[in-house]
Amino acid sequence: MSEILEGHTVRRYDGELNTLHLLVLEMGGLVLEQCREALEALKSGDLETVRRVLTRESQVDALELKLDDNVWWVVGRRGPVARDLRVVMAFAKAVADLERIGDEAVRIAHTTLAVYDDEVRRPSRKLLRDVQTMGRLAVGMLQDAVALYDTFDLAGAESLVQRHHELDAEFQSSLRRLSTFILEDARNVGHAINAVLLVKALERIGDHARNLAEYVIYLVRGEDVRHGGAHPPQEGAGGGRGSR
Amino acid sequence: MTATQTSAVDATVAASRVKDAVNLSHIATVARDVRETVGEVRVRTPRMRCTAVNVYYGDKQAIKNVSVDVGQNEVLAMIGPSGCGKTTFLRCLNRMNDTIAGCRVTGEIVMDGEDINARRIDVVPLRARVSMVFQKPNPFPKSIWENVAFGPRIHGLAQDKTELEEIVVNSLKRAGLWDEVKDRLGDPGTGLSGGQQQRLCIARSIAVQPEVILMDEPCSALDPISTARIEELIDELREHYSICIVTHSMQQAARVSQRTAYFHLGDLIEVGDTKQIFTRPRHQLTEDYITGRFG
Amino acid sequence: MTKATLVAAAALAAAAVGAAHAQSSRDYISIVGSSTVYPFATVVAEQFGKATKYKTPKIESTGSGGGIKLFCQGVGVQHPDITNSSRAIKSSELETCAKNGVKEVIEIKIGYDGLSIANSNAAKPASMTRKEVWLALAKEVPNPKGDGFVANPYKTWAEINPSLPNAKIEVLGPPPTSGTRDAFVELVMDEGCDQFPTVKALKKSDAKKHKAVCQTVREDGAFVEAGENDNLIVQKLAANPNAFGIFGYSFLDQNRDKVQGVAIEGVKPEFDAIASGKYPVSRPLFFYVKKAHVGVIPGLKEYVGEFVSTKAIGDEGYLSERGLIPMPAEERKKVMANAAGMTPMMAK
Amino acid sequence: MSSVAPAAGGVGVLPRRKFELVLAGMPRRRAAEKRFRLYGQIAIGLGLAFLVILFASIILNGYTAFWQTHIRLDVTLDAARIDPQGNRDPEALRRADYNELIRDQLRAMFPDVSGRRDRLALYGLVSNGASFDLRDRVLANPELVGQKIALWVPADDDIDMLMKGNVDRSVPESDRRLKDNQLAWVDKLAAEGRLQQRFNADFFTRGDSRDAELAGIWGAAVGSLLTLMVTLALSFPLGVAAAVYLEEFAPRNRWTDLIEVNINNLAAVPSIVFGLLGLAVFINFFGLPRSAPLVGGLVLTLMTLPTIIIASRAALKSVPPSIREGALGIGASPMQVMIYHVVPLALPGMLTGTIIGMAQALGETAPLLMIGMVAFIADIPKGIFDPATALPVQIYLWADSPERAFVERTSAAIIVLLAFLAVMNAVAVVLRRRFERRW
Repeated sequence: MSEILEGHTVRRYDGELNTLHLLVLEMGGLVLEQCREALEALKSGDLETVRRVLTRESQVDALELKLDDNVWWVVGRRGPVARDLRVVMAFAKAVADLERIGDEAVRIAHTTLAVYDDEVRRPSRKLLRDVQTMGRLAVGMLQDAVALYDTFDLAGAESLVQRHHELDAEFQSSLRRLSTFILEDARNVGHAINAVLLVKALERIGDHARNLAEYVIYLVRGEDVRHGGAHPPQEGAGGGRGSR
Repeated sequence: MTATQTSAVDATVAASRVKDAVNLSHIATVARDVRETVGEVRVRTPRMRCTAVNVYYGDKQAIKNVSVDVGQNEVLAMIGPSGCGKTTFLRCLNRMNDTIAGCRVTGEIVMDGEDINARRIDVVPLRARVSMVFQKPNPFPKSIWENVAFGPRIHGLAQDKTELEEIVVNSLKRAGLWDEVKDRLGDPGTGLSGGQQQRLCIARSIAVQPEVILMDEPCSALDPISTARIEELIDELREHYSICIVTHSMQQAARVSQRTAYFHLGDLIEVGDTKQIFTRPRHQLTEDYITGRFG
Repeated sequence: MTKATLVAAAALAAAAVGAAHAQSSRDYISIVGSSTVYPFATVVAEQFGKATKYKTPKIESTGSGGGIKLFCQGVGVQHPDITNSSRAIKSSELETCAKNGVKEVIEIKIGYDGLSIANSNAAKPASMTRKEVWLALAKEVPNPKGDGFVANPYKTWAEINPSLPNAKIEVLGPPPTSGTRDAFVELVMDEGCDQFPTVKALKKSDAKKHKAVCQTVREDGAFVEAGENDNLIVQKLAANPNAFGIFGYSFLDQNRDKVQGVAIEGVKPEFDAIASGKYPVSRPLFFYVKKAHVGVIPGLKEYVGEFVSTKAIGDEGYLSERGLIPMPAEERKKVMANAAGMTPMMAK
Repeated sequence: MSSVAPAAGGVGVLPRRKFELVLAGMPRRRAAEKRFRLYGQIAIGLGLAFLVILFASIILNGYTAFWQTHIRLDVTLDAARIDPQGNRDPEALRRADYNELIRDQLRAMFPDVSGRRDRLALYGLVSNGASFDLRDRVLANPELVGQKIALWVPADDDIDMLMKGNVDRSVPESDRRLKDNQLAWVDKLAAEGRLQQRFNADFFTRGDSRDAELAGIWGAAVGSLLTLMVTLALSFPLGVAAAVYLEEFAPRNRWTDLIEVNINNLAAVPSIVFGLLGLAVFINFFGLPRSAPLVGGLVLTLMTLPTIIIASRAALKSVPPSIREGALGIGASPMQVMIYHVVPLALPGMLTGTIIGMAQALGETAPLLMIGMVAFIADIPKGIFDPATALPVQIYLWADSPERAFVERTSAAIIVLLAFLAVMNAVAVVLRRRFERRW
């Protein structure tokens, strides 16, 4: 297990943090699997896989509840400070993001159903190609983000945050392509909307993956880099009195 | 990520912080063969300014070259494992170490431009300015009134009975004890509950109208409710006094103080804004201590 | 608290100064000396204190030797005026006196004290000689079967003399610190041992050995040191009819319902026998007056007068009630004249 | 889990078996417990028994001394004999021969007594002190001259012993101090109601006397009181001051260690040594009077000081340091800490030590011997410079007196001494309570 969590005089505390960590990793793995399978199903049109994604959603929810429960208990029991505080807070926030990612996977699965249920027209390969490209990018980010929770690799986290721009650019171009697509043929509107929903979901997944990476940075370095790292105003340097 | 990587990161961060601190503070930490203190040892409006304080018990050095400011209207918490010297240091601030045979204090502790650690300084008026509250509530085995009136009386703070009464009442009020004891000022102070006793001791300290109040683990013998009342009281007292508090409870330090100093084996390892210490400590030892990794 | 301490200290300091002042004069007579004379002197002192305007003299029982030592320390109110003694003052002591400025000392003999050996009324009256007493109590006795000395072999009185009771030898007596013991050694033991020609011969050849043989009391349990309290000896005798006890005549006199005197050389310790000198175990008692104090200490002369008056030491004087054996009338007259004239002793 | 469940702690004994082992050991443990308690009870019982025996024997021996046989005489205070001038001049009244009046009355009561010896025996029925009693009465009230008054005078100690049943009438006359004719007179007096056991007020109001019937404990009690007052006035402040200095202010170095060792050793020095010291220093060097309560008090001060210092130091040590710190922490000077807090708190302990020391001093005779307080002193001391004796010394002196009647006086004096001690201890308890309640 990670050294970052260990070494407490109270060994059980180590155990509790490790349990939290494992749960986060497990949830990360599960969510990653959901996203992968949802994309896979979208590509292959395998409704069986879609159903699997939908049924597994309850597992994600259960894991979220379990993790939150553990977080509360560790906070309540140990009153973590400093690194421990950051670890627990990062985990607690990561859980929320992971859950949202899970929701996005489900959203993708639902959209997949909508896409393939339409007996009138099969979706065009072209239309879905953009989605697949973004999917690869987003899931890749997610995979890296989840991996960060294993290694707590600060450099990896920082590069992951940068990679978000790539996904963003891809998303913007996808939207442009889709609008061109609609302009070409108004009958494509239905599928295009589905495609927009899909890329939006994938964009959200990428966002959440970036959040996950930011939490790791906070966890390791104690610095909040969200929103450009400008907020909140830094206190200290002798000027911190009177803050209460 | 491995441990070496982590600590390497910490070290880099710490180094950069130290550089900041050195730039910001008026005097750089004085370093001999001892550790440098991480963080800002100086503040803009100091009440007491300690420079290179060393304490020896016989041959044993209990405090090693500690420099730190006690700010105006600030609560400075001192934390650290047992035997780290925080109480010893606290007792330097009003020369209570004088009462211990074989104890020697060197260095400079400046208050209002005067080195109170100088031999020629009379400790009696000093202690009227820097009074002390102890770990175990130690009210005198006399009436509540006598407990509070003792200090003003020996220092001649009251011209007559009315003035004395005013001081006593005000002190009790400020210590948040007045409503509980106003009907039984003649009862023995030792008959109060632990928390009330400690507040009585605080009232006793306030009654000599000090400038700085030293508190040596004032809540360690109290239940949570009494502790909470004392903590609240400390926060209110900050308005008028500077307070130094030694505590073993990190939570308490986090709750009541604005600045926190971490002592380790006689060294002052880190001083800083309490919020920073408890979320992002800069020194590995501080972090290990407050997260419960040793001690 | 501190104030009280200071006041107390001041008071004491003042008191001490006052004491020094008080010492410059003394309005009572200070008497020290023999514990044997003590019971008589106290009676006189009390009588004197009640009948006259003077204060009752203060009497300390210090023993004859101790009394003379105190007495001879010098002239002045801090030194005693009179010392009682159950023996005559020694010339060496007089010399010490003279050296310390006590030049004129008046010797006054007050009568005799009889030393009695007694046993319980429940036992048969006994009669023994001093020789027999010595044989019973000495540590070493002449070897009955030959020459030299052997550790005392006698276990019962009958072994010494068949006419004595066939009982274990058990004698209760005073410890060596007591004047009674001195008198006993001097009047009984020394006399008894010299009746052996071999012992008497030693006196010339080996005085030290002679003294050891005559005066050392056996330590095998036959002689029991009963402490200074003579009343205790009387109680023990009453409880144990086989035991004999040694104490002053006055104790015998006061306890005749419990104990009876043993006849020595056939003479019982009776008042008349002692007064007439027939009873062999008796000694004279004295007191010594510092002439320099006469006229300085109020009442000193009157006290001496009271002591030598007929109503005190006369044949039927109140001291005879207390067990003092009076002097013959002739001798008493001389003493009274001596006292009236305050004639100091001639240096011997 | 395997079928063999490890016991708590994993020592390897089955819980069931363990419980049996414990049970098996219980009777032995209970018996040992009981035995232990029994030993304690026996020890206490023995101690109590000895105490009861001691007290019982002393009280049984002594209580009779609180009553004294008195004889009623009807004395005619013939003005012509005691006040021939008729001007009631106190000096003349003082010098009159009251003894003669009493003797006349005795002769009048037993007209058939003749012969000098018998007359003397008759006069011996009443105490020697009777005439002085009569004199004092007349001096106090000269109006009595010329009247016939009924006078209760103390009987001679032999008569007293007879009336208290301490004289065996069955022994032959020659072995008795009271002869047959005296017994007959006594019986006659008793039959006329002229003999009575009255409360012996003299015992509590008079000084020492060689006549047992006149001997009282008051002189010795006053002597003891004066001596103890001097001792208390000196040893308490000195002892407390020394203790406070040594405990609170003195630096810890070789000198103070030496002083401490010496104080502890002094506590174990035989008391007679203090007497010798007192003799050498106070009497021979400073020239203070012999036999005075002042010197006795000084000597006993020397003796009790170590006790008081040691007890006071222990009391000071037992004051929690937190009190000192509390006061120091708000700026009290070390002396203020002492005076306002530490000494008041230690006071009960100091008082206890002082009372122990005082009680010890009260019972001490040996040092008094050397400074002349073991003496016959008939007058009641009026101050700390008057010659005086002390209660234990009085007991010692009486115990050594040949007269039979002094045996009961001795026990009575012991009772008084014990009462003294009891009062002192009671005072100590009351003081301690008061101080303890105040804080």
